[in-house]
Amino acid sequence: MVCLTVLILSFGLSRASGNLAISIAGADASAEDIAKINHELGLDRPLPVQFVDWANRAAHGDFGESFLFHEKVSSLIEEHLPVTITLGLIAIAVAVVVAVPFGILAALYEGTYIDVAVGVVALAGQAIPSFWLGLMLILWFGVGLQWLPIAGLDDWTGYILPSIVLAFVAIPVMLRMTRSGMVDAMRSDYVRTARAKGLARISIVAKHALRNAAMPVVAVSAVQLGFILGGSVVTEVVFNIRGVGYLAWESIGKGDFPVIQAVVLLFSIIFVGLTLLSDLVGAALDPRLRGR
Amino acid sequence: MRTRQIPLLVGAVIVGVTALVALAAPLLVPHDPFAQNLAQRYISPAWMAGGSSEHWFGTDGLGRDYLSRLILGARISMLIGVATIILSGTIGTVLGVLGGYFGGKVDAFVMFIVSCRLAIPLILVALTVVFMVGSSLTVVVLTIGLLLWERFAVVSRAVTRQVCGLDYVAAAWAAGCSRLWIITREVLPNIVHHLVVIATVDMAIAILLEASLSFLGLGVPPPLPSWGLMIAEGKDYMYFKPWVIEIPGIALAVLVLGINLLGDGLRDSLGANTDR
Amino acid sequence: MAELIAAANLTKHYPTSRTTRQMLRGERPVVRAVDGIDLVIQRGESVGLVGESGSGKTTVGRLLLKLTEASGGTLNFDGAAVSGLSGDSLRRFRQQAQLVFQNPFDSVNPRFTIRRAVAEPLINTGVPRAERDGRIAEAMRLVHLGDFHRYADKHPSELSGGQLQRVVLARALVGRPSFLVADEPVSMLDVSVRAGILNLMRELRDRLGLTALYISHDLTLVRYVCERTLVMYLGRIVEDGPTSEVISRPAHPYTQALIKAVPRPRTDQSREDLPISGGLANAVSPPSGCRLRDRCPYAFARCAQEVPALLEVAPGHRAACHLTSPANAAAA
Amino acid sequence: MSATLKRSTNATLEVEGLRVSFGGMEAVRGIDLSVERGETHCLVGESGCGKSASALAIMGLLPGGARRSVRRLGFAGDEIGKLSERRMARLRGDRIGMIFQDPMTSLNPAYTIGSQMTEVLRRHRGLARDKAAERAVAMLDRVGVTAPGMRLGQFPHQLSGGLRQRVMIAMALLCEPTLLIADEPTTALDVTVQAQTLRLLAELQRELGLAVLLITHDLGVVARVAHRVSVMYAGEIVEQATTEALFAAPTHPYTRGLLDAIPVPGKVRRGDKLGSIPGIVPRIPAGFVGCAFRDRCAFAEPVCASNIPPQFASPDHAYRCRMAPDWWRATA
Repeated sequence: MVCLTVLILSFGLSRASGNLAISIAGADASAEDIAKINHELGLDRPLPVQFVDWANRAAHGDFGESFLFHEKVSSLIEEHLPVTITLGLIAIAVAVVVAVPFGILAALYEGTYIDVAVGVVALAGQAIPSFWLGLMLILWFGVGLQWLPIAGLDDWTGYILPSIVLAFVAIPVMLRMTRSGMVDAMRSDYVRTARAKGLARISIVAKHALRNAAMPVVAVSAVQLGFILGGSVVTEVVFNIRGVGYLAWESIGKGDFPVIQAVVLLFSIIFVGLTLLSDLVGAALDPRLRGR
Repeated sequence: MRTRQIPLLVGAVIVGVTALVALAAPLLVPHDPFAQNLAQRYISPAWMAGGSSEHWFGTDGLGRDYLSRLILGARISMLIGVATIILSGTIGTVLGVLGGYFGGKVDAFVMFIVSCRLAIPLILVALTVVFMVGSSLTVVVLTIGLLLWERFAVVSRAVTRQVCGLDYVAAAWAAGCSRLWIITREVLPNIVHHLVVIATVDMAIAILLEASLSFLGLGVPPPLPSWGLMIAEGKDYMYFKPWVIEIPGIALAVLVLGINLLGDGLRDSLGANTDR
Repeated sequence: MAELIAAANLTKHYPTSRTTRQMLRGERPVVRAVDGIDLVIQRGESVGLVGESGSGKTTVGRLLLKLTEASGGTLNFDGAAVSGLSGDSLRRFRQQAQLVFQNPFDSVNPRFTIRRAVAEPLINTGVPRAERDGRIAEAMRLVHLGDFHRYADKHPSELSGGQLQRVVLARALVGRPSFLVADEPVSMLDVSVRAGILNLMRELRDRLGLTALYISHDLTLVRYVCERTLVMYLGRIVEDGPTSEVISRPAHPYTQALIKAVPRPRTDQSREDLPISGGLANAVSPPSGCRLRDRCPYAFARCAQEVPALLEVAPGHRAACHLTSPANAAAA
Repeated sequence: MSATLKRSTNATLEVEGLRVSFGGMEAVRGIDLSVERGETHCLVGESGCGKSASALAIMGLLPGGARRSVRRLGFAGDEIGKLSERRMARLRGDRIGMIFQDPMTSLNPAYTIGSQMTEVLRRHRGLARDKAAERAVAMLDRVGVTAPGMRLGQFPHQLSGGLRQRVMIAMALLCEPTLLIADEPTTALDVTVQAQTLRLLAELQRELGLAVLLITHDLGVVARVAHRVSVMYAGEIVEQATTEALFAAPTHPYTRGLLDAIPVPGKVRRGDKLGSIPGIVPRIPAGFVGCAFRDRCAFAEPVCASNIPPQFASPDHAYRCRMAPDWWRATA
């Protein structure tokens, strides 16, 4: 249902301006040229017909041909997608590894300077625009220290800076969720029971509190992966990485609608899939939701 | 108690000062922010070698005074932030309150719209729209405002449901109050503190989003000095003059940090927990 | 006496969340919160409704006030069908029938001053502004918050639970209603405050001649205010009679258990076993026949097959139990 | 009231001069009490009187921000007031068990009953998983949980409230503690389930020779299970006696007020007015002197603002009030 709506939206989006042919042929093209292009692309048919035709082919993985690259859209995406996905997965892993321990630390030392420091760092992380962070990292590690490449993904070192930048999208949110989840858990009645049972502190924290605090964080990391992928446009442009985001940016700048449609649709499907995954993971982890 | 208010205070000062600067921008700018002077390109800021007190923050690639452009940029960021949250706040709150209050089919419909919105890749669609309609300040505000309401909707739906479960709403209903009356007198005043917190969160996001769009070349059109655009314009020169991206970047980060601190402080002092 | 409220076969089913399997089979399980009750309340009568959590007693209160719509059955208020009310007639009904809640802290809008909160029913029933202050002061006097001006401009957070519950009562009374539902009005309050509210309720009953339904889990509290008592179990009324009669000669095993279960502050109380065991059954799939049968020590074959009807055991005293039904009584 | 409490030197729990403060407010202001083997001592009072804070303070479970000081905290002959958190944790769950008010939130929703029960035995007794499970099953069986083997694999949300509280009780008793502290163990339960649970607690105590400190707000519960009672008001014990003595001759005006406020069948007749105490429980700042009840007391005199020493109505019955032991006989 949601997918269908998004399908219509992404179609409508690219057809809304109407002057597709002009943007392809250029502003000074003759009326004949435009009519010809319109006909070639099937753009002179009624909109619903175009939509059904497009949707039908899209369902079979056929998004037509790129105006710009004169290549099948599906093969373009196939070529660009792995890089983006790889970066996204590395980034979410980095985010979890950074956010969860520090979130726990902040919660256990709630109200102390450790908590305040972690909070301020998280807020600052949220405030730094990712493209600017990317540029600054390039300046420091790429240009200043010359440790890491400033663009491209020629070897594994190329992945470091972009994944840090992408991870920054998710770290503050996950950090705060972990912290507030842990704080709630440590104040909960069941942790009080665990203390009344005389359990060691380590098992109170690691078994009783963490499990409950972690459930929403794990579930939300799937959604955060979606945000990271969504943010890949900016990062890929900054680091000059030929991923789907970069492809989309290039296509938008040139009005290459078949590619835009396909990428928007692809992202939407990924988002919906990840949201579903998040619900499933949440349900699998929480015994109260299991078997529903 | 006092120390917990410090972030709120810092945030309020940052946002307040920025707002004042934005309002008084035409009075404050030392130079015309649009006046080009190709003879004076990339003059360093006053505190660096080669700088002069004529241009405190130096000049950009077209010889325009950087401080003046920064000040005008504050105006653009604040305008974007405020205008979009008014738009998105209205859309989101209306949807959320309706869904939360009526429940059932209305709620299912609201949740459907929200999940559709969540399935849309924000930056890509914003870029596409701006590309097609043509970039202008109004278009950017409308685009971001029309895309960024989901947090308002989700939160206002949740807190409306919570408030509606409380007995005083039932009491008003039993006292014969109309639905409109209940929503405006009983529900809204009791969820407004949550909305204020969301407004700060979304304002920060809107400002960052505008900067990203402008950075990618499909946001506020030149020669308007959006901070994101200033970074984009300075990008090619950053290896030689890092300050051309450092100055607008820091400005952006400080403003957004200020808004976040304000939001956090408000969350604590108003008792609105929206972390989950 | 004239009937103020007459309900027949009143029913409320809430849908529950379904498992995937139920969804595939197209089943729609429901919680039978109220499952066909008949109830008549005479004008000027105070009726107690007693049951444990999950018995459906709160839902009955809400149904009588049209705060939720019934899934079935009929309900008449002052001779008119409640389901048919709308517009002006509904507004008149809302003014006539009022509600007092369990948790006073939740039942006053925290943003309102006390004056504003008490005034709400007046504003909505179109009482002219000039009259309002007088009416509010009158209502506040009724609930013994006579020095009204001390409270008028305070917010709920500045009042204690007992004071707030009086404010809630004042708000319910300010529109001069004829019917009042009080849902566990004292269960959230401390003992020392509770008594004050109970005294007040009784005084109001005598003074205003209110028709009232008091909902509670504690028979003794109900006994203190009501001349007639109903006992509910899992959505059904199992006993109905004069309060003193119900307490001194409970006919239904569940009522007997309820009376024994409440601990009394005296050392000579009986500490013998309860006549029933276990906890409340599931309202989605309650036991067939008599719903108490899985907890009842006296249950026999007929209890599983046949739903016991509410039959008279003494004049004005009815119970829904096969043990006390005439057929068995004759056999025994 | 330390004078009375030097009853025996081998009490399981001996508390002297226990104080708890939150910020500038004193929640517990120097209480003395003792619980002997095989005895149930009830700490009764209204919300905010400091009874739960006292229990948590004895267990060393106060939340952060609370400060405890205690002159003597004796447990089975040892002083435990100065123990480190690590040594205290070794006692908790092993020799001192505790159960809480809300069995839903007090059990961890993410783990099975079995996991939560066996970890106690694994921690304190070093038992292997299967041995621990065996013990857990036996204990569940003992507290009357049906199908105990199956319960080990279930999650808390799959059990009813009454069963959950039985699981909590079983968990607290796994290591055969000598002292059980129960903080409002039946408040969240329905009356019929409450009666069953109280009965179970009494049985277990007799059988295991437990010392029980039971916190409750309900004088009915006190009358049903307690051997000795301490009535708390505003952080102080205002009256302490055997249950028989207290209910036969309640002497502190606050205790009398509380008892008068409860409608008891046979004692309060229809038409009688219930007693009620005016005003609300005050919050006590540090350095407060005198009787905290004096603002609400009908018998207050200027002398009540100074320190009131305890008096004895009988050797087993102490109270903290200026009034003579049998003052109330004259007024009754």
